[in-house]
Amino acid sequence: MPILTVDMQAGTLTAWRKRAGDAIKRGEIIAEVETDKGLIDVEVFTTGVIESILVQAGETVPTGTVLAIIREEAGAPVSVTPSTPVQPVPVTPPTARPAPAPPRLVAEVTGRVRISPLAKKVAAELGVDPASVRGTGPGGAVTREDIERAAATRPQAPARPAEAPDRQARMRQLIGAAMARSKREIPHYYLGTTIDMSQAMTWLTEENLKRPVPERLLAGVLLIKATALALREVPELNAVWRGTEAAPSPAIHIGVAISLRGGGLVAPALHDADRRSLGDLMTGLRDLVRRARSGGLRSSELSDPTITVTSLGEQGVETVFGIIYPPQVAIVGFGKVVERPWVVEGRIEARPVLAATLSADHRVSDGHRGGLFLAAVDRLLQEPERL
Amino acid sequence: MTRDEVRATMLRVLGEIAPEADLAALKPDVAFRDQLDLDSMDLLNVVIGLHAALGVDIPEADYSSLATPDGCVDYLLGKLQR
Amino acid sequence: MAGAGPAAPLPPVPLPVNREHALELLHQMVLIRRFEEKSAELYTLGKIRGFLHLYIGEEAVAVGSMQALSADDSIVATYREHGQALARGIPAGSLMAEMYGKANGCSRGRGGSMHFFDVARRFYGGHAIVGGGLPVAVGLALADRMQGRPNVTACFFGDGAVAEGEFHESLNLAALWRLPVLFLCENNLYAMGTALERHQAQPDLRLKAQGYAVPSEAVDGMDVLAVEDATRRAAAAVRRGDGPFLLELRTYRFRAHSMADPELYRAKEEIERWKSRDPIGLFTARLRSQQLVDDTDLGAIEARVATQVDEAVRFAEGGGWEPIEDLTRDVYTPVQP
Amino acid sequence: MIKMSYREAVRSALREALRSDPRVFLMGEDVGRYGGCFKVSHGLLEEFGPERVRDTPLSESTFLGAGIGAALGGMRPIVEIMTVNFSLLAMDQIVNNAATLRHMSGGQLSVPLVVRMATGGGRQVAAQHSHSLEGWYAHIPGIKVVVPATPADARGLLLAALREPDPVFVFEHSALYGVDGEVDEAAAPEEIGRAAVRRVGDAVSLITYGGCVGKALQAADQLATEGIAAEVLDLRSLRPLDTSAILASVAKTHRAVIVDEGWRTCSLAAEVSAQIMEGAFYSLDAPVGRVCSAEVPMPYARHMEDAALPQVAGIIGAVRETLGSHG
Repeated sequence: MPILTVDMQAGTLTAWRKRAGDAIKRGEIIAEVETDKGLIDVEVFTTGVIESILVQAGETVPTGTVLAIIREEAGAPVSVTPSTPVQPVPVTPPTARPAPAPPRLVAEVTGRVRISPLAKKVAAELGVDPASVRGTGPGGAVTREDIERAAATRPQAPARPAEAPDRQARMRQLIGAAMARSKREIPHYYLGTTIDMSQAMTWLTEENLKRPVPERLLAGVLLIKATALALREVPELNAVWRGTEAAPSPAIHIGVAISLRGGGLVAPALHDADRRSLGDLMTGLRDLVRRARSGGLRSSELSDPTITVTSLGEQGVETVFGIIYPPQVAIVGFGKVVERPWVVEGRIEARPVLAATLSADHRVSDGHRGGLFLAAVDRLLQEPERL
Repeated sequence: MTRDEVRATMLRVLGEIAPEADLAALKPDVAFRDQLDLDSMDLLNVVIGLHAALGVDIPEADYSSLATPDGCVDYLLGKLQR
Repeated sequence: MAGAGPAAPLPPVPLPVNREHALELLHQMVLIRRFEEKSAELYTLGKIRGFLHLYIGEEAVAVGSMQALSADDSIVATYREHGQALARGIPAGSLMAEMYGKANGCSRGRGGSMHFFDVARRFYGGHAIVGGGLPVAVGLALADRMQGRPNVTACFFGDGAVAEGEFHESLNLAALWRLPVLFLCENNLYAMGTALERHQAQPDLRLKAQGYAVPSEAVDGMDVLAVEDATRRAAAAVRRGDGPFLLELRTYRFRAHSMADPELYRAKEEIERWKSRDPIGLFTARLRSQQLVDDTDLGAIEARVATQVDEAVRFAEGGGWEPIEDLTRDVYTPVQP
Repeated sequence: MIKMSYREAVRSALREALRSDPRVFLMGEDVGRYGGCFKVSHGLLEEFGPERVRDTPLSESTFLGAGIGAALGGMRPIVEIMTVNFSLLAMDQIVNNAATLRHMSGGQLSVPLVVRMATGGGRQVAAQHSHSLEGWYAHIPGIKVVVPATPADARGLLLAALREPDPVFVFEHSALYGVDGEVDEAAAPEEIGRAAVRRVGDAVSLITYGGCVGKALQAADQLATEGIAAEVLDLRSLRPLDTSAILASVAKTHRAVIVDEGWRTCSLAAEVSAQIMEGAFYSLDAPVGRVCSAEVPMPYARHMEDAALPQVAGIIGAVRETLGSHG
């Protein structure tokens, strides 16, 4: 099927002017085709005899389709077609890459923060000093998200009595804004399960006996490591929301919720929690708590967590359903370890148990995957020695 | 070491952990947890602090005897005399 | 005279010609014919894209008129320019490569079938805006005249262009300033799909020149010798400084306006009638009757042309693509450091 | 340095070019015997003769096309199109030939052509004679566009245009011909593509060209009395635009008002505003302001024409708005 008009993709063969067996000469009209511009005669460019007609009148075929087979006459001046195979391969120029864009002049921003007008407005509203925020926008410019993240996780300097009250109100306001936005934008779903902690607690006691005092472990470290290893099995919970979809994070940084003296909360990251030993995690955790409470946290530690673990057991709370910290997509809660009746092979026993919960972003994962995650945490805590 | 020296050491360690706490008003016979906002991490740090300051080993099992300021000083004195 | 049909056919004028010149004229016409047939084939294979306007049937006009022009004369043509470009001596390979869009094309692949340029041969382009080339031709002639050069600027245009204001403005300005412009109107009776009588109140086009006191003559565009003779006489007058001259070359295109034209506007019989005066057929018959050529000569010409066309296609197939990095090259002249 | 009018400055450049280069010739309607409809080429016919100062028939498309052809043929023509309003008749030759031939011929052809036109309104000559369309020309790759606002630039930019190997279009605002200014007749030709700061300031950048430079300076004077130091940047060329000068000024003042006699929609001012947004986004403390002609065919009645054209008051209002929205 020849290309007969500028942008012809296909044609309808309306009539044959020749039949199989007919002799044809270069330049003769061999058929008629209906194109977007109307009926056009089809010229043949070889001299010979038609062996077979492959496409019947009335059929519509794309350009380049073989319509008939022609046996070229031996003596005839072979129409010196270039090395084109029967199947015409349109000579396509190299894939059209966009031309290199002309270099765009950009004014040097000196003596002022590189910040978008919107971010400047939101910073004013949330009382964040843009100069203190690391920008993730173009050219390192500070964006609205940067301001909001900074606002939500800004470290609470130790409450100096003088400005404690308004610092408290400011803190409340910032956390409120982040939590409101989280509730507004993130469709949370909640799952809970009860985990038998007897294996873990027994192992912990024996382990601490072997360890010198400074290297002693807390139960929280076991919960963090179990969470980290379980995330390897359900990675979509360990991700960051990018506005339209979640980007799973290659690394597992567990944000540990640390309450601050006199109210307020921060959740700095324990980096690569899945790859660190319990002892190393413990040292990391103690350092984070100490610096959180003395106002020495780095802003990167605050913006790095890929998921958060909150544990309110200390305060006597049995079950806590957390609110996800944007841009994370899940938060794991651990309640108090309490003695509870537990059925073991039909008998009732007293067992130390705790309530583990998961709040997760339904845009990213669903209950089924959340359930798998909690089951993995439970399983991992039954073999504490392997954490 | 005298009782007062042990008590002073204890208060110093507590002060590092909870700088904002009003240690002067500490009631000797009321549990730390009920007077100060300390969690398990704080208590661990107190134990580590005392261990470093006084060189005494404090097994987890003995934590209950450290619950109140006086109980803690008595326990530490007992450890030191042995 | 109002509403007269196409002007009365012109009496054939037996003109003498020597054998060597006859063979050269015939070879050039056959080259154009086969080159155009190959172009049509390559278009159906998708190798040539966009618009393609074939010159088949009008070969005598390009070949005949080009004989009267020197290497220093300038040519301005239209989008149906393959005949003029080949007759002017631009290598068939660089024209084919241009239609492939290749960088070894005569315009680096930038112009395609409608925009051939070869400044060494003073071929100032195919112009695709109907009538757009006429003012440029007037300017080229003005430059020659102001620099004392005895050159002629030959400006080809179709019967459609006479409806454009620039035709009238150009004739007037050239006549007013006595500029050496040779206006060559290829009247093939159709402005795309509109027959001459349906777009000109006065279809006898040569008469239009009288409005600007420009001498003009109608020529049988199917007779290569008649075209050559008329162009030589007109070019001589222009070169003498008598001012512009207009030739109306009456011809006919045997193929559609362009590759995408179903030709609903003209009858098959009319096409066949004009094919009976095929410029190659007419000339070959005359040469045979004067025993100036025989079958071996014709066979030799066909074979030589077949090789030329085949080499042209090979040259185009072998050409490379212009690098995309060169997209903005030549928008402006690079600043000499 | 001597004081002369804008018109005399252009004539001085024309005379200098005609004397120094035999390839140069002037072509246009009434440029010879009549001395030019704005009296620019007065006296040149007597000095250089009819071959080099050519009155043309009213055939803008053809005598501009002839200018292109003569340039291809080795001449350096200066084509005068009386006003930008009549250049619409020659747009095909300008866009499809002058701007295109070099690129489309793969670099073979060069079109060293200068085209001069009067532009702008304000003389009560109504809609068909009052257009300001230089912005259209600034859209076309392959040509350059200069807009001299002072007698010195009228001479300097014309001589610079005559050294360019590609087509250059010179727009002379019709209200400027009678304006006087200092001109150094020995000065070297200006550089095309360089803007000029006509008044230094730090509060806002008034970016303008041609006929509006005077109005911007008057606005700046008035603003100065209120302690607002407005910087006035004369673009001098619309293609190429001196983007670095624009961005440097805005990076300093953090505010910009563009004054352009063209109609606001798709105007030259729109392009300058887009470049500021792209290049100085993080330096802006307020949206870019634009003061352009009202989108209306220019009315004849004086009070109506004045209302349509950009005026000093409008410029001051726009500056206040950029400062106001700072609060």
